[in-house]
Amino acid sequence: MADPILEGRGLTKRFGGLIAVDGVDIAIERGEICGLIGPNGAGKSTLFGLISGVMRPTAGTVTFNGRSITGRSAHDICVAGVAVTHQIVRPFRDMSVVDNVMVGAFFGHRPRPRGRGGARAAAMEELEVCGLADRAESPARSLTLGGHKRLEIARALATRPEVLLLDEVLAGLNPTETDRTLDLVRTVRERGTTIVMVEHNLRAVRGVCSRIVVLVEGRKIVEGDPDTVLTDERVVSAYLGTAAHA
Amino acid sequence: MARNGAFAAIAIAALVAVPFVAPHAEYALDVLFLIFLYGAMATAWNLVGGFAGQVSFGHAAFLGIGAYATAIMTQNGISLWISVPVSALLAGAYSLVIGIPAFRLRGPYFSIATIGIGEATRLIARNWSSLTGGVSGLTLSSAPPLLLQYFAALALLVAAVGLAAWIRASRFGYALAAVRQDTDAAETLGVATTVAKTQALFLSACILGVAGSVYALHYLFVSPDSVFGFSTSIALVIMPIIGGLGTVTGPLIGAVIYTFIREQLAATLANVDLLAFGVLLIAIVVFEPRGILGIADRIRRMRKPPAVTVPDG
Amino acid sequence: MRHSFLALAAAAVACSVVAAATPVATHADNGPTEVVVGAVLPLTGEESTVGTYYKAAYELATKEINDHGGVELRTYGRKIPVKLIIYDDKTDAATSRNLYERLAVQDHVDAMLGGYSTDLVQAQTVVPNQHQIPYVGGGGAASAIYKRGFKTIFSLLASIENLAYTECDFIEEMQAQKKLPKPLRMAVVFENTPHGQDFAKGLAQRAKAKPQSFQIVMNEAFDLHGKDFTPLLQKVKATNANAFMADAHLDDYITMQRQYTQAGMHHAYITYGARGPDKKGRDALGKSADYIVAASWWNQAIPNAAVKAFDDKWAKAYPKLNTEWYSALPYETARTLYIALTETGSVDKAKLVETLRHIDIRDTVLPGGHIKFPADGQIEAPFVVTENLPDGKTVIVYPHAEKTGEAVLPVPGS
Amino acid sequence: MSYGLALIYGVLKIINLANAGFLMLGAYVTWWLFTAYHVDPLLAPLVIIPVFFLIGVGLERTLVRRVLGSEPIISLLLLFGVWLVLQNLAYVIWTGDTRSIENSFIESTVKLGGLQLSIPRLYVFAMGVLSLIALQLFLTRTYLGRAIRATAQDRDAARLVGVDVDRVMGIAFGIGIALAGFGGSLLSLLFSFTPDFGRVLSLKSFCIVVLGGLDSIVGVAFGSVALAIAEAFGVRYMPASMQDLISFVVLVVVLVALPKGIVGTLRSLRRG
Amino acid sequence: MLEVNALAVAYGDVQVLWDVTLRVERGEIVTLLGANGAGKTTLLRAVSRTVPVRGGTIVLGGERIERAPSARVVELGIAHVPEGRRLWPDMSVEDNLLLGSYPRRARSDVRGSLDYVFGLFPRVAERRAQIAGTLSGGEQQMVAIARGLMSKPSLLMLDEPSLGLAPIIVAELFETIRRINDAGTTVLLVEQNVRQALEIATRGYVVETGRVVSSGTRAELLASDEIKKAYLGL
Repeated sequence: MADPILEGRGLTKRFGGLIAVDGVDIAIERGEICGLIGPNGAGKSTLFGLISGVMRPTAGTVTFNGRSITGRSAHDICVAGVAVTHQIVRPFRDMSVVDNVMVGAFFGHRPRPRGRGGARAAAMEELEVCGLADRAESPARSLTLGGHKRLEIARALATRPEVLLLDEVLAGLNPTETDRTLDLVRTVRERGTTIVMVEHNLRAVRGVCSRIVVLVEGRKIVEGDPDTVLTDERVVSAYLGTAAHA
Repeated sequence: MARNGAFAAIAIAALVAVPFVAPHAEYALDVLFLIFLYGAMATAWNLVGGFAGQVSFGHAAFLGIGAYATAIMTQNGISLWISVPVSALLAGAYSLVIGIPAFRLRGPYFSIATIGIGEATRLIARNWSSLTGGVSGLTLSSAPPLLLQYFAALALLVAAVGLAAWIRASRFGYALAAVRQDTDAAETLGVATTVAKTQALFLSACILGVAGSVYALHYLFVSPDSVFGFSTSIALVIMPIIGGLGTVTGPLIGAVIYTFIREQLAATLANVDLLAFGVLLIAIVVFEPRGILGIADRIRRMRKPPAVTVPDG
Repeated sequence: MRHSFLALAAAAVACSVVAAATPVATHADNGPTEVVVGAVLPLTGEESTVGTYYKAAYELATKEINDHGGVELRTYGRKIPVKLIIYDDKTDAATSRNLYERLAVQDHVDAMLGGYSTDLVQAQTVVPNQHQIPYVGGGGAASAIYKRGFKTIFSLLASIENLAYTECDFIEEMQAQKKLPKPLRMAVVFENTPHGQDFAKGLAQRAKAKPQSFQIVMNEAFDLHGKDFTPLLQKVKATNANAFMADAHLDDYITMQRQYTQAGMHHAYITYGARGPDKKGRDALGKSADYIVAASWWNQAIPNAAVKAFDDKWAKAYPKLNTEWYSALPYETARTLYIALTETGSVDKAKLVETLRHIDIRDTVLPGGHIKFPADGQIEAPFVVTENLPDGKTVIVYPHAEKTGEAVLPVPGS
Repeated sequence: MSYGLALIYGVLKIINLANAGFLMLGAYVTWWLFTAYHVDPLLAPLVIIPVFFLIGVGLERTLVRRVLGSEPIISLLLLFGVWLVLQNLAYVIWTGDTRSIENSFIESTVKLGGLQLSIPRLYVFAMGVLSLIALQLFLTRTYLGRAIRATAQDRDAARLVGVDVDRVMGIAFGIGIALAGFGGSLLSLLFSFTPDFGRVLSLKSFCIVVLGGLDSIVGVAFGSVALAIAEAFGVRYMPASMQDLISFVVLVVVLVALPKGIVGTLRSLRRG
Repeated sequence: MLEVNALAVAYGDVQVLWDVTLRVERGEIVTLLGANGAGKTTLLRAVSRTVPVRGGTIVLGGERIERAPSARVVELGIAHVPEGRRLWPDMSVEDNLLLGSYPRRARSDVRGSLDYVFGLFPRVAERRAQIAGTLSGGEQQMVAIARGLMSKPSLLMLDEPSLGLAPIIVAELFETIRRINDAGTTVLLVEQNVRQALEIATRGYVVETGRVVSSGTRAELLASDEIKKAYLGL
């Protein structure tokens, strides 16, 4: 890969005796949608945490646009241009939908929007993209799960990220909502935002990702295009297990 | 928004007019003065405890520093034009000294630490006799005229509430609201949460510093147990919670109720005040955490037909 | 939100207008219909015990006046009844001050009676000074209060420095009788309040003036309402003191003396300032309170007829309250004010202050026998020294005029 | 006392500011039983422990449970309100007079070697140690005790083995309150008290609990020894009027620097 | 012995299970298969009554339990060994086990239960005094299963027992599960190691986004494509 927009090298995270992420090298190409998959406990969310600054790596570096962002605070990294959504939605429950998104617009967005009006305009733009414009004034807590997931995305988009990390945005959604969210992901990519998504729904990953990285027990075992990766025996046995007496 | 502004303007005009309409109502002015002072103090606490959701039980420290700074400077003949802003800044500086370590703690841990900080500050003031006059405190010789005190407190209140109203609608207010509701989510949206909390604490401390100046000039006597006392910190917590945590007018309503119960009822009925506050606090926390404003909101919604009912949970 | 703001503004304006409409009491030419006297006392909270006594004493003195038709004010040519207003400050300094303000600006009192306990008195006295209202107190002994140049403030409570001096005089007498060692090596511990600081100051001055009689081997403050004095007492134990000179509030006195006994400490002389003969302390401490020497503003055992008469009067009015120094002092305080009012002959505040400044009352139950205020307003009455003896007995051992028994010193077993 | 705090925190994950109130109440009930009914203060705990336990369970059922799900600060404020109510009820009922208990036992001392020791102090110390041992035995040797610890460590897992977690939380709160009352009753043998009695002591308890680690009973014993030493040592070098400052400063410093307490920090170092 | 009919479960407004129906017969090992997030864990939690049920019924040995408190379910003979072990980390292994026999029914024969689980897991016997949090992952899993068995269950529900364990240990573990089943305990197994799970299972259900999409005997499932579809989205 010639010029990765985001690159992690030798990323390692230990919690006490447990190694959650173990020396992972990962490079994300500008403009791609990259799927990050692996069975439960593979370390995918931890890897996201290390990249987005929510956790500090025990070892390894993260570079973004050629500059190191290793160990910087989450808000710094967000302002630099890497946004993240949460696996379990975390709306600001007492705020309206548009106010939620305005937080992203106010703080993650460079240059700073002009005042409240500017932030609101920016927020409305993202709500439009995410199909939530008609719910802008509703309290955030009144949304359905699908709505909450899209709110997470709108909020992250309002920070005008170059890279968007989506952590299981499809989990818990019904098929209609899933399709709607996948369309949204494609739209965002078309706007020029690079996307990395942690996902369990492999059918969806297959449909939307141009490349897949597979993590098993904290290590990267394979990466490549979806069809190759998903038929790789190592991946299959990671998912289906190996027969004991095969 | 505009209507809010208009109402505020009418209210301010009315309050400015009171001394001229009723020049002999010294006692009413005195009560209003206290309401203004408490209102400003509660509003200041609310910036941190309500807006940013960091409940502090040690806010009396800032009032005390402001009061002492003003008392000491006034005794040394320094003009109020200098001593009041310096008092505010000293209180603000102290807030940075304690805020930076304390904000490493979250939620209840922060609250417990503030109890310790507040009490430690009081004990230091008691023992640092050369500066604070120790437990005997300091006496000032002459008070500014009541009218001046009245307007100073009114100005402070208007400034504090104005600041709160402005913050609430501003970028900074969004940061604080985000911090209150989900600090981690705020962080990942680019909010420098520790900085925001520290800024809120600084502003809060500065307002309390000025309130301390007004206090010192009104009471003409400052002692560690009066200005740094735990009961002052408790009052600062109670008023905004009664009125409505994290709102602009809530602390003000709380201050009115507090002043009436404390200064009026309690002078003749023994010990009912803190008991009443305790019961109010329990009731509010359990049944309506949004305080009086929340109750008012409920009543209003009960009276009006439910326009938009929001599906919840 | 809008509605509440409106409601708030309306309420504020309404309340001030209502208050403004309250008629200001005006004096017709033939004088007021009543003389308004106000006091703010700690009826609840930490100091409520003494506060309750003060209220009882003020009410007793006022009732006596009113039973005779009121105070005789010659300017108006008649007796005018006294209206006594008492508020509760809950032992809170700011509240105390606010309520005196209320007495001044809302109740338009003609004169004020004082509150109790030093810090409250310190905070509240700025009000009478500001409004130039005569204030006669009997409850704030710290000399700092009266060193502020407040011209309308008078107090019947002699300073704690005086208390220390009286005790030193007594000790010297005992030394002369070889009942106490000379020099007396004093371990001084005092509560960190103006009260305690005055006590320590008084002792220090005597030790400086008469080093052959008094030496201070330890001098340390402790925090009010402490719970564990063991570390402090260990420090005292480590000194070679032969006298334990403490000054404490009732609760600290009880706790400290209990821990003192439990630690098996002994000194030839032991005092807690004014604490000792009071019933609550003796009930709480039992035998541990024996032989404690105290210097008090007053004691019911003072052997004279006036004291006996007061004691009877008090016991009749308040059978449930023992006669304590804090019965007599506030009673005399109120009486002083009423005498001064009669002498002034009107409710003119400036004139009343002038009367108080020169007053000289001879028929008082206070030790020394008369009430007179020096320039700073704080009386210089002598103290009576008492010693607790076994079986709940208390004797006055000093001065000679009031003496009821002989001191048992040094403390047996020391 | 401090154990109660640790227990309540451990099981319910709430910080009990009302502890101060129940500590004070324990002292007052002891005094009241003594003066009104001539009940020996040493026997008062026999009444206090069960009654306070029931009060605790009732409080948990009626109030605390309602706010368990919400932010931790809400429960903190709730219990703060309970404290205000208790303290001021005590002012109304018993006034602010200083109370103390006096009988021959309280005056008694014993000579051991060259040292004169106060019997009530020894008694309180012994009861403190005994209650710690009893609590520890209860928590480690009985099904209910184990269930309490299990609930503290992992509520859901406790549910899965059939523990009635709601009931256990009520019981834990009750025990915490009973211990506070017991502590107050013991301390009434040593100190005089007013309705404000619990405040400083309770802050010291927090300090102890924070020192020891918020949910560790053994840590609490450790913390109380550490604080006692710090105070005794500190007073040698600074005025006694600053004695309480030590615990406040220790409280803040430990909270900020070692949020898991000393025992917790050691434990995680060992695991790490 | 266990019948689940038209079960619906939601967390707040997030519906996780729609109309799930399944049966477990006495003596079987039934396995639930499906990708992460399909709702398998939620199904177990619904049965052990640690998540509220919105609709449908759960019947255990003739008794309706979909509204029963969790303690009642344990009393009736269901042991749920949760995902991630969920031991009490600061308690000893022995205390963990003893608490497993918390239900009254099990308390009469704690000794016998201990002997039984120590026999199954000799390693646990060696570690009985150790603090649970300091055990290795495999040992913790053994303790978790042993704790479940301490309640003398008739139905043992295991949620992802092989998660994070080395292959050798996994093989050993499955062998033990088979032995537990042989001793008369019915097993409901959620397992991502599909191949291994099917090796010991009598029957299985495939769950996808909260619905049962297929079911059958081991042979039927091994032969079908449903599993690959469910897991790999092929």
